[in-house]
Amino acid sequence: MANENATPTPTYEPGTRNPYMPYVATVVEVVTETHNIKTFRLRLDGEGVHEAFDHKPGQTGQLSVFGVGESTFVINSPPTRKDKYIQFSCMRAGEVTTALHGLQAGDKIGVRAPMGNSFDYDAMKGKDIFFIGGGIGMAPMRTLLLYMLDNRKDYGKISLLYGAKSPEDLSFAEDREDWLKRDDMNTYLTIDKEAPGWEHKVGLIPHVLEAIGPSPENCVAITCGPPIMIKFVLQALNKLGFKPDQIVTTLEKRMKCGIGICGRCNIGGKYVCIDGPVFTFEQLSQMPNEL
Amino acid sequence: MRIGVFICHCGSNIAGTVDVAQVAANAAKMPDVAFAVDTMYACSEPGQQAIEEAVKQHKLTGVVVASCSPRMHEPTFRRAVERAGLNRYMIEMANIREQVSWIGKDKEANTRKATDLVHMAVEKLRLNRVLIPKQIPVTRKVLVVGGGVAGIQAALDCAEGGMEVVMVEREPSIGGKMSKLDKTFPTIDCSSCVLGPKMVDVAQNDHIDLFTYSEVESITGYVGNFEVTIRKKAPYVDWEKCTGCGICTEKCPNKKSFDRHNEGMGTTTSINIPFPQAIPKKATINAATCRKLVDGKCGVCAKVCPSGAINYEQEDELVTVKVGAVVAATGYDFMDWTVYREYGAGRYKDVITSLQYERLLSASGPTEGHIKRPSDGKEPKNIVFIQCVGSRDVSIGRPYCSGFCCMYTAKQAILTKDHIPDSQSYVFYMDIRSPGKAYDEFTRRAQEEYGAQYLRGRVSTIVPLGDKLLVRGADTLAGQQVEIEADLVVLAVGGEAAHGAPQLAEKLRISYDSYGFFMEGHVKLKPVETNTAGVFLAGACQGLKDIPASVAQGSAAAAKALGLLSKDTLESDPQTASVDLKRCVGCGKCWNVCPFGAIREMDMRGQIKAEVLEAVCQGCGLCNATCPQGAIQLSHFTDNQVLAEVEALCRC
Amino acid sequence: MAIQEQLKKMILDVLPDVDCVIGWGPGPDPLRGSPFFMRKPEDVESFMAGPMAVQNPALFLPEYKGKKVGVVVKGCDSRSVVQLISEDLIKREEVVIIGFPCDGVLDVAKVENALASHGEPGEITAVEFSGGEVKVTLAGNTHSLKFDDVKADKCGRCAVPNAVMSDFFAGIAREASGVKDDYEDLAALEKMSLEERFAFWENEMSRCLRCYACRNACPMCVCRDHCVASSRIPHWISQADSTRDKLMFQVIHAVHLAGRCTGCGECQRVCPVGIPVLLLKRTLSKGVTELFDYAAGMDTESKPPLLTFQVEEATIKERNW
Amino acid sequence: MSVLNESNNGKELRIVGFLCNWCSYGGADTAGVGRFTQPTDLRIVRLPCSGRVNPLFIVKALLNGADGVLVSGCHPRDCHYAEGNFYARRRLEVFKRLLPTLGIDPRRFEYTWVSASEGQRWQKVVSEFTQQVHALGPAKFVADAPEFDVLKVCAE
Amino acid sequence: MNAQNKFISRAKLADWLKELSSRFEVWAPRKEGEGARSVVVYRPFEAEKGLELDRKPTESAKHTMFPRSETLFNFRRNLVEGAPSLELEEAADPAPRLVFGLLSCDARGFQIFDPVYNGSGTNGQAKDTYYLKRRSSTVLIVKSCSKVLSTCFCNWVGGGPASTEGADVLATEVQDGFLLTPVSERGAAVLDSSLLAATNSDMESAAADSQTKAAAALPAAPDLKESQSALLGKFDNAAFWQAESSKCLSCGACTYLCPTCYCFNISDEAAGYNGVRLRNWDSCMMPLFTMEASGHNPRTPKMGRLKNRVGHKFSYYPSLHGGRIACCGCGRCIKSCPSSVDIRRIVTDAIGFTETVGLKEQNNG
Repeated sequence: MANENATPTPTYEPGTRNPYMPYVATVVEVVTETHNIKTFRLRLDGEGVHEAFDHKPGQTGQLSVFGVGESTFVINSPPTRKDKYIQFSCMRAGEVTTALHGLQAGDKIGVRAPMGNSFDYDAMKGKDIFFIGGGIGMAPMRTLLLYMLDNRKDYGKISLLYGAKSPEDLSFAEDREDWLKRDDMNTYLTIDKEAPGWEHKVGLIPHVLEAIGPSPENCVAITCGPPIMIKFVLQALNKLGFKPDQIVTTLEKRMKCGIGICGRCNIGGKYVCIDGPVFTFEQLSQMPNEL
Repeated sequence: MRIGVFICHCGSNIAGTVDVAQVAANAAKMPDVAFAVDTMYACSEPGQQAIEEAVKQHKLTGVVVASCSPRMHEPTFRRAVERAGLNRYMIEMANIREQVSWIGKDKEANTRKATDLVHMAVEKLRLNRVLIPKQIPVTRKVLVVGGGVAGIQAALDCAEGGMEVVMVEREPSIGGKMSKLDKTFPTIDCSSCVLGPKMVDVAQNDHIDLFTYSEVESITGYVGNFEVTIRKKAPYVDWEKCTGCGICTEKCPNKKSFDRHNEGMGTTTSINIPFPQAIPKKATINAATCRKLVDGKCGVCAKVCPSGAINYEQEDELVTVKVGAVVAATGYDFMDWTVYREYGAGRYKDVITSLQYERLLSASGPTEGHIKRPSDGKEPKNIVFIQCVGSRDVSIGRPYCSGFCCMYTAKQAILTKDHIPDSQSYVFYMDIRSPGKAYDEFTRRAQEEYGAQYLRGRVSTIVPLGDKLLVRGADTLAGQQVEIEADLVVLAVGGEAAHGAPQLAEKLRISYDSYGFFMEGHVKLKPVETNTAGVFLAGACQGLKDIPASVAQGSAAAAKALGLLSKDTLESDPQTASVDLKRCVGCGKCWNVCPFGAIREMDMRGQIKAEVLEAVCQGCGLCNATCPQGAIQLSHFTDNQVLAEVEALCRC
Repeated sequence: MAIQEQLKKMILDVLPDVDCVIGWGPGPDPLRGSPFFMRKPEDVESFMAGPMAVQNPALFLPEYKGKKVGVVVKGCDSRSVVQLISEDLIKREEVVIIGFPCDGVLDVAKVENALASHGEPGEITAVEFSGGEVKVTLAGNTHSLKFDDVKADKCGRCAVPNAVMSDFFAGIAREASGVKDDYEDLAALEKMSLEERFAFWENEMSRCLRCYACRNACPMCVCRDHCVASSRIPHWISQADSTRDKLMFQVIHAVHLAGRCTGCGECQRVCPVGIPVLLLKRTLSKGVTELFDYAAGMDTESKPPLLTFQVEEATIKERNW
Repeated sequence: MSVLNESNNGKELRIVGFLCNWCSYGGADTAGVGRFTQPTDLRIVRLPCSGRVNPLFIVKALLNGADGVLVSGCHPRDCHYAEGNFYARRRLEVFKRLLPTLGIDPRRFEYTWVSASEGQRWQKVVSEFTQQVHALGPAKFVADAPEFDVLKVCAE
Repeated sequence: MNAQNKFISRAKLADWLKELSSRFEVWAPRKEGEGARSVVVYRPFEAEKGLELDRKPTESAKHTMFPRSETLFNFRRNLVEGAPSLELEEAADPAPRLVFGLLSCDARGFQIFDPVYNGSGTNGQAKDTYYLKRRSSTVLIVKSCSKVLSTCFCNWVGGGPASTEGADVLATEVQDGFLLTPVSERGAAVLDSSLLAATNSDMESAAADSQTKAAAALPAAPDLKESQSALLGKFDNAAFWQAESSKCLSCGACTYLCPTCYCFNISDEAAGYNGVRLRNWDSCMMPLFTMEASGHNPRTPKMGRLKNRVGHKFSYYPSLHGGRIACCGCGRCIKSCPSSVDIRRIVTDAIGFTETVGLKEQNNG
């Protein structure tokens, strides 16, 4: 009897990279950003490994604390600034992040990266960019922001609205100082409620955004933050005239394999780990509603 | 994590039977151990300094000390790591002295066991978390339960220290047992002359709010923030109006009421003021015998009362007060001596208790200080005192020594001779226990100066013989049976916890032993604390003791309460249960079993969850063992920590 | 069947007042019934009671907390309802209980086993009950089985054929059989030596798939989505295919049910690989009965014995050291 | 196998003790202070209260290769937390009955009450329990998944 | 394929499998458990424990290729002179395997795995090396079905009782043994044994006859092409999913018995310095499957999970893999479901076909 089998049985080719083996990296520095956010600066071990590492803004990585597990985080340093380290910022929430927060400089960590898609920064060339970040949502945008600042001439007006509950909940203190000082970008900081010594805006991000009122003309809005914030930012942007394909966000899902197999980050047929994390609202509107 | 391990020699206490250097070498191979060393005396000043230095030098984030019991030195090492900049909960101890070196001589086996214990400590420490105490505001007011001498002392000391005090006494007057005593040993001071002024001080102190004829109905809350409901029993007299003039007690037609103050050595009126020095000096109606209250016929007192204070309609009143600390000073009562059928079990009128005898001796007693025996009012000549009636007697379940009977019996023998010079006292005793300043001398005086005849032995039986009592007993020193024809027999009845003490303990959520005495926090080191934070003990409620010891403990409890409430806020022990709200399903099993009511139901966005009141939680972990999904975990003793210790031993 | 019709009428009466009525309906083949959620009057038409009422509908009640639902119960199911109420896991006023006299239910596995020599049981085309017989049509041939031989084990020791508690009861309550539960089901295991029992469990549990049907079919499992089987804090067991961990889970389940298990047997019935997991729970039930004279699910006012205590325990003798 | 240790020639068995901090752990200390010699097999896990002992700790130990487990708390009525040991008593008594079904000799698990002052009693308890476990010999344990072989901690 | 068909008698089967055991780790179905509780499971072949080739296996053969639990790598942490170090060691390559007696639906199940584990999602960038190593070294001898259960529906999804898709050898029961048809090169290679006999035309025709009969016994198959869009169209229809999922217990019996469910979890286990990263089966039916660290869970109610399982098989997967349905119709999820949830019913309900396929007497309420 002939083999009616249409799909040939796949075979293992010796030398195929094992996608589950992480790079071993060394924690170079740990920066405490807020009471529950820390930034980890990592350098991949092994000769030439770190140098050979390449990623695009928006891509993610899986960090391993061996014995505890793996968790997904966005790489929040741009490829243009990776000579010393690559950087991840993690909010303490579950077991892995709690273990991460216990790490010190010198500790070993596992990294599987880069994974997923990236911001379409080439398509954004020549456009105005408006970043809207809330809390830990600043992390994915930082990569793109720094990348754009490092390639400043390629982009139009760059603005950032970054908010958190209180001044203590804002991350990236050093960056913030720099961003505020720069004259090639507009930086707006906001906190939910008045606080002593606060010299910037006060109010919820969507309200502040409406007050600033960026023009949708030739502009891309990039927004990351807690779901509730995204919901109202989206409404505000709609009001301002932004179309769904002008608004970009990143999604978070529970992930394990990171390579589109294990089956938990799918929204219908899309796997956030490989098809995301970056989506436009145009794309999201075409996916099943299961965020 | 970077762990430092310190293996203590404890001189030769540990090093003698444990190869400490080997244990340190083994420890160096354990996970996360960055530094391991053996040290001569870890708890000594240089020992502690070495730990502090190692923490800094090796950037340690946790420390294991293998030495003596953590019950001994855990606080010491916690302070040491805290000085070195670590959280005080980032230390674990391995008990390699009491549980290893001192209980076996096999050095190899001991070294293995010590290594295991260190390994368990390391594995647990790896899961320790920084714990930070919470600050809780406090009510700077103290509740003193019981108005005996211990309670009075505690109240006065607290008030002296500027604290507001609420005193609750269930009898109409404060004064307790001491107010019933005639004289006190070893100085034969007049008891009421000593106590009276203190009672007056209580009444007059602005800081003390006195509730007599009242009981604690319920207590809720926790250290610093108790809420106490007090039941003011109805005396059927408006005490605001009552002047204590005593006319009602003279006119009351029912004079057959049981006289509580006189231990039944006489009768009293249905409305009465318990004794002349009573504080407050107010009349109370005995509802069980008052004719007006029983069958509605009488009302004499209402008629004669010059201030119109009598109110037959009065009802119990509940009052709620907030306090920050509680001093339990509920004293003691006497055991039911009638179990001793051989002593007449209450059938022979002239077999009385020593407290009854005390009332006969007292000038304010029913016989105005003349010793008259109950049966016929005759002055007794031969008086037999029997000691250890309900003390040190395993056969009736009273194995303990009441502690004060030897002394008061000697006192009573002396006073008997003073009152009736031609009397002869006989004292049957087991041992004379008189450790105390001038105590032994006192018992000697009773024998040598006052001629009391001390017979070492127990009385086997008392039988009536005409109008006398034939006391048969043994004189074990002479090795013979003795028989004494006594006019009066006085039993030194042993004490037990005050009636109702266990019920109060339940309300206070403190432990009590099988005799009802309240359990102190630690037998040696926490004699006035209890295991419920903010509840302290004074006087005989904790265990029988004499007046100076009660007074001392009253002062000690006051000092503890003052210390506790000296600040506006309290630090809670962070070794409490905490709920993972993401995992809690609100099934309620935890709050149903919590012995302290420290867990309550709360609503989180429409979902029922458990919530731990950190200040109330005592850290027993019962909830943790009960919660099926392990959503409630006892910090510092989490499931994962215990499992890590088990796995360290068993992984195979 | 008269009772079935009476029940349908009761369900129709109750339906307007509740979110749904949970009972039994047809399943994928004539041998298999299915839990059945009736929301519309026309749904009630397919309702089935009797020997096909296999599943325990009490299982679903906690999901509907906050809504009012009706539930049709066998005697054993009603014990689960009672226990749920007594533990405040559901509210009495939120559940309408409809009882009926139960004559026992079918054990599908027993039927399949009894017919094993006749072919694959999936080919069954009809099942009928009459006069203590089950007539099963398989591959065109009809076979008669004694109902007693193919009814669920628990029915053989059932002392509560009628609902312990009900708002409506169809038909006349069956006289209690007077059967005393002598834990005969444990006998086979008890005959083994300790070593044999140990090997027995190792063997049985090696087959476990970790599907947790046993847990999810248990009406008394309170943790629902937060079982320790998959948590890391606390980390009682790994996710691995480890016989030790799989056995550990069964012990966890049994210990959590000690004094709470009503013995409905669903855990064992649903196991796709036939592991007799009920034995562990039955052992503990036996212990609880002996020690505290307590049976779960008989009284909404009683407290599970392990969630309470007595200062003096009459039946617990301390070991004399 | 217990950790980092060379073989102990089978002389010692693995006995895990769960002791409440207030009474029994104190009792064990008292026994130590009194130099009451005891067998060395027992390793003690200190817990606040016997009520903290989840019976599942005991199963975990027995399935993982402990040869015996001993739980000890304050005497009934003397619980530091008033009621913890009352619950423990019921739970442990019921639990003990599960062991034979699992094929584990119930004599491998005992629970008892020892107060802080009962050093001699503690010595007796430990000695007798250790003897009892030795009489039963090393326990069988359920084989773990082969994936976990790497986790077996053995002699360095 | 030029290789010849062969015949193995039942009497010699065990000997042949023993012979193969020298080259392969041989797996075959056997009976476990007692009486009514007994089940048929795939286990490493042990002659003394017997074979069970008459009853359909209770579980799928999935675990022979995709173990319930497998080591991805070991790790060893350490402190070397106070400085942390870390070594990772990949799990050893699997030994060659041969599975005898799996059903054609089981073999087709692996074909659902194949594209995914071969890196289709990442355009071949990330291939699951563990799966591929096993897949490359495993020989599958499929036993064709002679009987059809009421829960069988392989014909709905493109299969059949004697489908050779994914098989290396097809075994068809004839007379007192099995006719062995090589399907692939490596299948042909295992038929090279002196224990195997040549076939005759009786056997050949009996085999063909049995295969045809079994195929004919299957109920008519509905056209499921519309399931892709129909299920997506029902995505937000809560009432539909609530009704379909009411009786679901949210356990993993369906997914763990399923030959095509391939979800897994990755978790670390450690003791001291040593640890292991494991890949274990997981189930999208489990409540915590998609639970995020924040506590947010996109599929909190069970209907979301059942929707994902059905949706994945009949809509999402087909949309990514040329219309191929990720279900092989073995019916185990129906047969072993504690609550008799019937996936056929859900799909046909979604398409609106229920009445036409004769499932109407069932009621999901």
